[in-house]
Amino acid sequence: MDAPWLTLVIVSPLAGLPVLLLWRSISDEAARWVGLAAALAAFAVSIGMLANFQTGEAGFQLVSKHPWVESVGLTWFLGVDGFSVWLVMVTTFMFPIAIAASWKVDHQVRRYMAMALFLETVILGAFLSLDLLLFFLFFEALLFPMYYIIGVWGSKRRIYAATKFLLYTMFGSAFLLVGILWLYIESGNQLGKATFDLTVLEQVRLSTEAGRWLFLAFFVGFAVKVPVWPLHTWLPDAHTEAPTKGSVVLAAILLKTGPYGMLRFNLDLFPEASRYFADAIMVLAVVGIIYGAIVAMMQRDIKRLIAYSSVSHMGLIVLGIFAFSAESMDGAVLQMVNHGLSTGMLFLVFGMLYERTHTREISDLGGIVQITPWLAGAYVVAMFSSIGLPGLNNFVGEFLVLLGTFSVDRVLASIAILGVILSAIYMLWSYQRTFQGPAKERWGTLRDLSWREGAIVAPIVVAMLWIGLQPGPMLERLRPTSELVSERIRTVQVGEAVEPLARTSGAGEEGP
Amino acid sequence: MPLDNVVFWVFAPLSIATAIGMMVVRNAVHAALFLVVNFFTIAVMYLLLDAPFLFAVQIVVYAGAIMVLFLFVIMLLGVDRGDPLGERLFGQRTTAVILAVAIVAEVATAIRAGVGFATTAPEGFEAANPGGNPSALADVLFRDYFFPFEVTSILLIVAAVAAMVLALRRSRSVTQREIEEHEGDDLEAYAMAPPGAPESMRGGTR
Amino acid sequence: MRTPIAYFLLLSAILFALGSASVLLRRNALRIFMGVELQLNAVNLTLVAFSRMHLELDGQILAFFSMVVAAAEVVVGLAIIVAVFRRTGTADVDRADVLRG
Amino acid sequence: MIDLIGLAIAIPLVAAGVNMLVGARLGRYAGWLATGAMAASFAIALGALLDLLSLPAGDRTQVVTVAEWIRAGAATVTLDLRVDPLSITMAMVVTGVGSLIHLYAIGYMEHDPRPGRFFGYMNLFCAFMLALVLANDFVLLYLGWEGVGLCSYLLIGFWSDRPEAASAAKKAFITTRVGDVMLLLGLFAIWIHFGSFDFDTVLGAEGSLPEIATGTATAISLLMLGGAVGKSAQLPLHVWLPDAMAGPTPVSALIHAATMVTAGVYLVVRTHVLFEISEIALTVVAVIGLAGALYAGFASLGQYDMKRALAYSTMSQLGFMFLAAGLGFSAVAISLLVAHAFYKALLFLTSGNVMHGLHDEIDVRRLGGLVRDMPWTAALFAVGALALSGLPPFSGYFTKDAILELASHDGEVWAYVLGSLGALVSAWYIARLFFTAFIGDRRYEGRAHEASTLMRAPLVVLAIGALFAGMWLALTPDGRLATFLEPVVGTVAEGHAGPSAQVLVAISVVLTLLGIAIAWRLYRPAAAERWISFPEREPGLAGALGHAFYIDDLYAWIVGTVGLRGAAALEGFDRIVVDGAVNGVGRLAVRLSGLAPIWQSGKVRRYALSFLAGGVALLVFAVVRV
Repeated sequence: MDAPWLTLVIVSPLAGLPVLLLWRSISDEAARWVGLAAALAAFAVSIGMLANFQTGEAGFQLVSKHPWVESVGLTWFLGVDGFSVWLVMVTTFMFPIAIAASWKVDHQVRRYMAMALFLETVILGAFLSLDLLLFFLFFEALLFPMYYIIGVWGSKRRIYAATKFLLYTMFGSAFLLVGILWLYIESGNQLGKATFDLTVLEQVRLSTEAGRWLFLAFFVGFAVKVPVWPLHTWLPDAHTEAPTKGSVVLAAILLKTGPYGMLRFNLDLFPEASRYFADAIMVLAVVGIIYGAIVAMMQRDIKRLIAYSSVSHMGLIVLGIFAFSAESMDGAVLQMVNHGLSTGMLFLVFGMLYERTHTREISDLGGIVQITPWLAGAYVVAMFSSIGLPGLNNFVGEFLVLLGTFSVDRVLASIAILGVILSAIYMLWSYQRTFQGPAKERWGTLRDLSWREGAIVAPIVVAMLWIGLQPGPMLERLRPTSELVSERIRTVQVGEAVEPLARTSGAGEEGP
Repeated sequence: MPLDNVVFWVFAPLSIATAIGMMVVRNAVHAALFLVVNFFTIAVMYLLLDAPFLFAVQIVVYAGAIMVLFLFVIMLLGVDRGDPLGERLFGQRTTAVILAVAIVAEVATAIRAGVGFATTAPEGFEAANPGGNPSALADVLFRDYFFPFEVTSILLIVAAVAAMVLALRRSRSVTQREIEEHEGDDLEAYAMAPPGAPESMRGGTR
Repeated sequence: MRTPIAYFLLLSAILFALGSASVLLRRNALRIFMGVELQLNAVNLTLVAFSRMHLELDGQILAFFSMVVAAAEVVVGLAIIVAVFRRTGTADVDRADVLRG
Repeated sequence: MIDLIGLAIAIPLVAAGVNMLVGARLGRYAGWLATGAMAASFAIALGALLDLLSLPAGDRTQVVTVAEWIRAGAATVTLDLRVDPLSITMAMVVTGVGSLIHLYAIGYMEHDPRPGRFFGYMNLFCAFMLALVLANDFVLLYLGWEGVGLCSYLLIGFWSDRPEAASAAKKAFITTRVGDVMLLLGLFAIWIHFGSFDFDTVLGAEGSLPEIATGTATAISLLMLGGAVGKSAQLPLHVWLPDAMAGPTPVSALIHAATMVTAGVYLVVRTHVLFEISEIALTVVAVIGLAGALYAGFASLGQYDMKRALAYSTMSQLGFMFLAAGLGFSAVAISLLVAHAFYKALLFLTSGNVMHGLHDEIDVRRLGGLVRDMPWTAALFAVGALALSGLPPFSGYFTKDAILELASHDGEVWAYVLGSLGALVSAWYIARLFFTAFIGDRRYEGRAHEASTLMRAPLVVLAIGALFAGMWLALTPDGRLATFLEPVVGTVAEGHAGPSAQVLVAISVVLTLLGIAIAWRLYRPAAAERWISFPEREPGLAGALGHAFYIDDLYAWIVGTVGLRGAAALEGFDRIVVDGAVNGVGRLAVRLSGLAPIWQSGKVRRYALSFLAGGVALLVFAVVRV
């Protein structure tokens, strides 16, 4: 079917916005349903996009390109390839779940739903933009709803966390903006017409020196979002203070804009610099893996623990990207999806527990498994997915990343693999302290999962099992792109000029 | 000594004297009355400058309408008790006096260079006022400045409406409930710290 | 007419300076407002003087507009003062410093 | 039936799913469902075995294509299954012994409120274990490998309200994970070298050896051994096994005696070609096995908890299997594995009977004289004990003696001498358990009730296996099983050094009897006071034995004290230094911006002053210009 799929995907969550914004007296219940319906509509549209995605193509597909603000060269330029297609899917998949999980929010529901839908739109926009300025607009715009969600619906120290989140990520974005503008001006000097078009900017020849500086500017912008050690400290605060839905979206989707940006822009635009800095970045990534895991072990607050485990897992993703082997890149992209599912589900299930107990302190909990076995069971599934148990989703990604890294650098891979042990330690230890042991009197009356909660959790479990046992459909759509990119990067020699990228697919020329 | 010179030298010092009086007296009502006198002297200046229409308008609008409004407000708010004389802002008074003197000096310099102290106005202003000053003004106003003139009418209406909205007793920003909640509180402190403003947002700037 | 134009201009400058000083030195919002009115009048005087000097009526027209606008300004300005006074109980501008950094 | 072997995994998997999701509604039928699934699985495995036997010996490696799992870059992983003599032997053990233990567990768990969950986990375990042994691909093997670890975790911690069970579960998972990581690295190394995870590619088609340098083979083998050591609870990663006894007894019997812990042996045997290319690795296997056999044998002597003693016994027996594999007698290692599955499961389940009959009392100091209340159990335990101690004609005899005999004939005197010592200790500790628990005076209160028929029936089958499996399968180097396994594990080349076989048999029997005699001397009913008060008299020795030479305590200190303090320090570093730097920058910015309000005073007149000053300055500019 021929339709502007990508534009539809981006716009579809907004369908619910007019209702939510204009109908001020909408009842809370109706507002929830409107939010859920719009998010589900987006999911349906994204399935349409997936159905039209050509397997085996490496380049951008379903491209739509329209001039927007011509005076500054801004174009509405969207495209999807193997890297972004699954990120889009996980976004549209997790949003209805996250919205359904926040059914219990009863404070300014209308605004909450509006913010959620707006957030979905800008995140999708960031994943699909091929125009650097457009990307930057989306990339920055997602801070606002997130800031709002943490700041209004968060817990005690929400203002501190929201402010820290906003300022920290804006700090990184400042570098990114400078880099984008530099490229823009440089493209004007070289090609006669300045542009933000990624496919054109790939043709710009940069001096080695300039390429490296620009790489760093882009990298810092994305590294804060990932977050790469040691730029991670905003994450635990933001996660801890955010409402459940905020944590889920933050962990599952928002963090992925960082590694996605690296994969899409850093590797494409600055291949020489990517190689030059790869070793250093891989070391940072491995430090992040181990460091995040050890610090996670010592947390007293479950949400902080999960947040630090995110630092560890995101380190693995960065490691996979900068190992440059096709396997590790496949693994890294897969891992972005997987981390979204498993960490998202951890936050989700813990959020359900939090709704009942109103405490995040590990020491306050204990013995929950006997009172609410189904809830504990859901947590166990998410936990073992996060630990990387084969048969569940995370294993496939972790395995490929480590395999690919091992073929490039054995020492780093061998250190990084210690994260596998450490993740088991911090997860099981915290599980033991919160869920096992003698049941505490005060939790005796907790309810087990309701049908609604079960219905929220079940799709994620199914997705986890599906990816864990049959990752083929995902990998085969992803493989051509990762092979193209890894092939190109690996032929680059440090210190030598780079030939501009020749994309095999002609998809970039389609559209008006 | 021609008559207009005499008139000028009588009214110019009076104008300055009333302006100084307006500035220095403590009582607001007295200050307003000084200002009324000042406006009259300026009206006289207009007469000297062959602008009888503005002379009339000055008296009617300024000395009449505006100053009456001022006096109303002064009475309404009851701020005619007098103004504290102490200056709390460091160096404000000295700097203000220096700047005032500087303006006069600069303008004087500029006049000397641009106009010359001895230059008198050329004759033949009657030619520019066919049919008398008011009808000549009307001619220019309704021919060349018709559109701006109409726009000012809108401005006046907007101003009137705005004044009513602003002066309404219950302002929209504070609900009755909030007023009740904060009854007995220091209203000023309440205005300075709007509800919900968390401590951290204020960021230790004090 | 024998009085040099410069005298009018000088008078206007002196009145303007006095108006400014009044604005800077008084703390009562109403008194400040009076200073502003004095400044406006001083400027009007300049306009009329230049109109006479150049044998053109445009200066007078401008002064006329200025008066009209001043009338509107006074209305709104006084209303604001009244509103602020109601809310804070004072017309002292030094105490209305919520916008401090 | 070979093509249907996938069902052998699928049926327990589905049953597990049903039991876990709706087990609560099934009530006591949960157990029957699980047992039925295992029986079906057993039937399929048996059918596959018969099919395999009908094929000529050279064609007995069949690969069943199932599906592709992962394909990324140059890496491909499949879910294909491999049916060959080795894997089907393992599958028979898993499904056969598994079915019996499931049946037993119906009776054992009848009072538990959540049988659905328990049997779900048990079925899940069997599915994973079958995936492990039937895998034709190292990554699928790894899936099974981790999967059984998961089930082990869930089942050890089944009574998670008991803190020690929760701790033991966690410890088991994490300790074996250390080994798993090494195995994973081994897989990576295999992929780098062979470019494939497929058994045929890596291990070489029949008869041909894989092309690989000795150094690489050593590296890969040792990494795999790391995994095997973790799973099979060998030195130095053995500390989790005794604690794992906190789980329900059928779990101990199934997972921690008969099947999962033998996965390490299976792995070493499966990849024996790599070990053989690297002689060093083979020697390391033998040394670790022998050390473990002796260490655990002596440690078992110091235990008063029957199940813990049996756990050390398991470790000791696994040590013998490693020793056999390390000496190159893969077939013998598997033979011992099969025999051990029978008699160790029997021993665990009989001790389960004791617990069941005596409200979880398992400390031999508070048992004694059980033979009067529980004659069946005592008899069955005796059969298991005799099998373990290695007296003819019980199954243990055929296997353990085969190892010692082959070692002697190969001229491996050190292995023979120390192995014989291990055999003596084995007889000693198992006899000790029998004498202390089952005969003499009662040291418990009330009456122990004998197990129900439902629980006895599977034990009888196991006992028959323990009695006759040796004879029927002739678990010897040239017996039925060894011949069957030969296409996969190769022949055992028998040397001719040392004393003749008859002499060795005689020595072996004498040593076993000596071990039993020592046990009788020390633990006979009349000496009860003496051995019970032994720790007071010899605290040093008793402590060393009881704590298994303090290795666990050393680890606990390293992890619990050193590790935790290090982690706490790092956490402090993160909070104070890394985050402190961030907040410090923030505070600095706030402080700097605190200077700005000098201008932003909020005083309107100040603003007016600045405004006027600016106007005056502009005027100065204009005047000077003019």
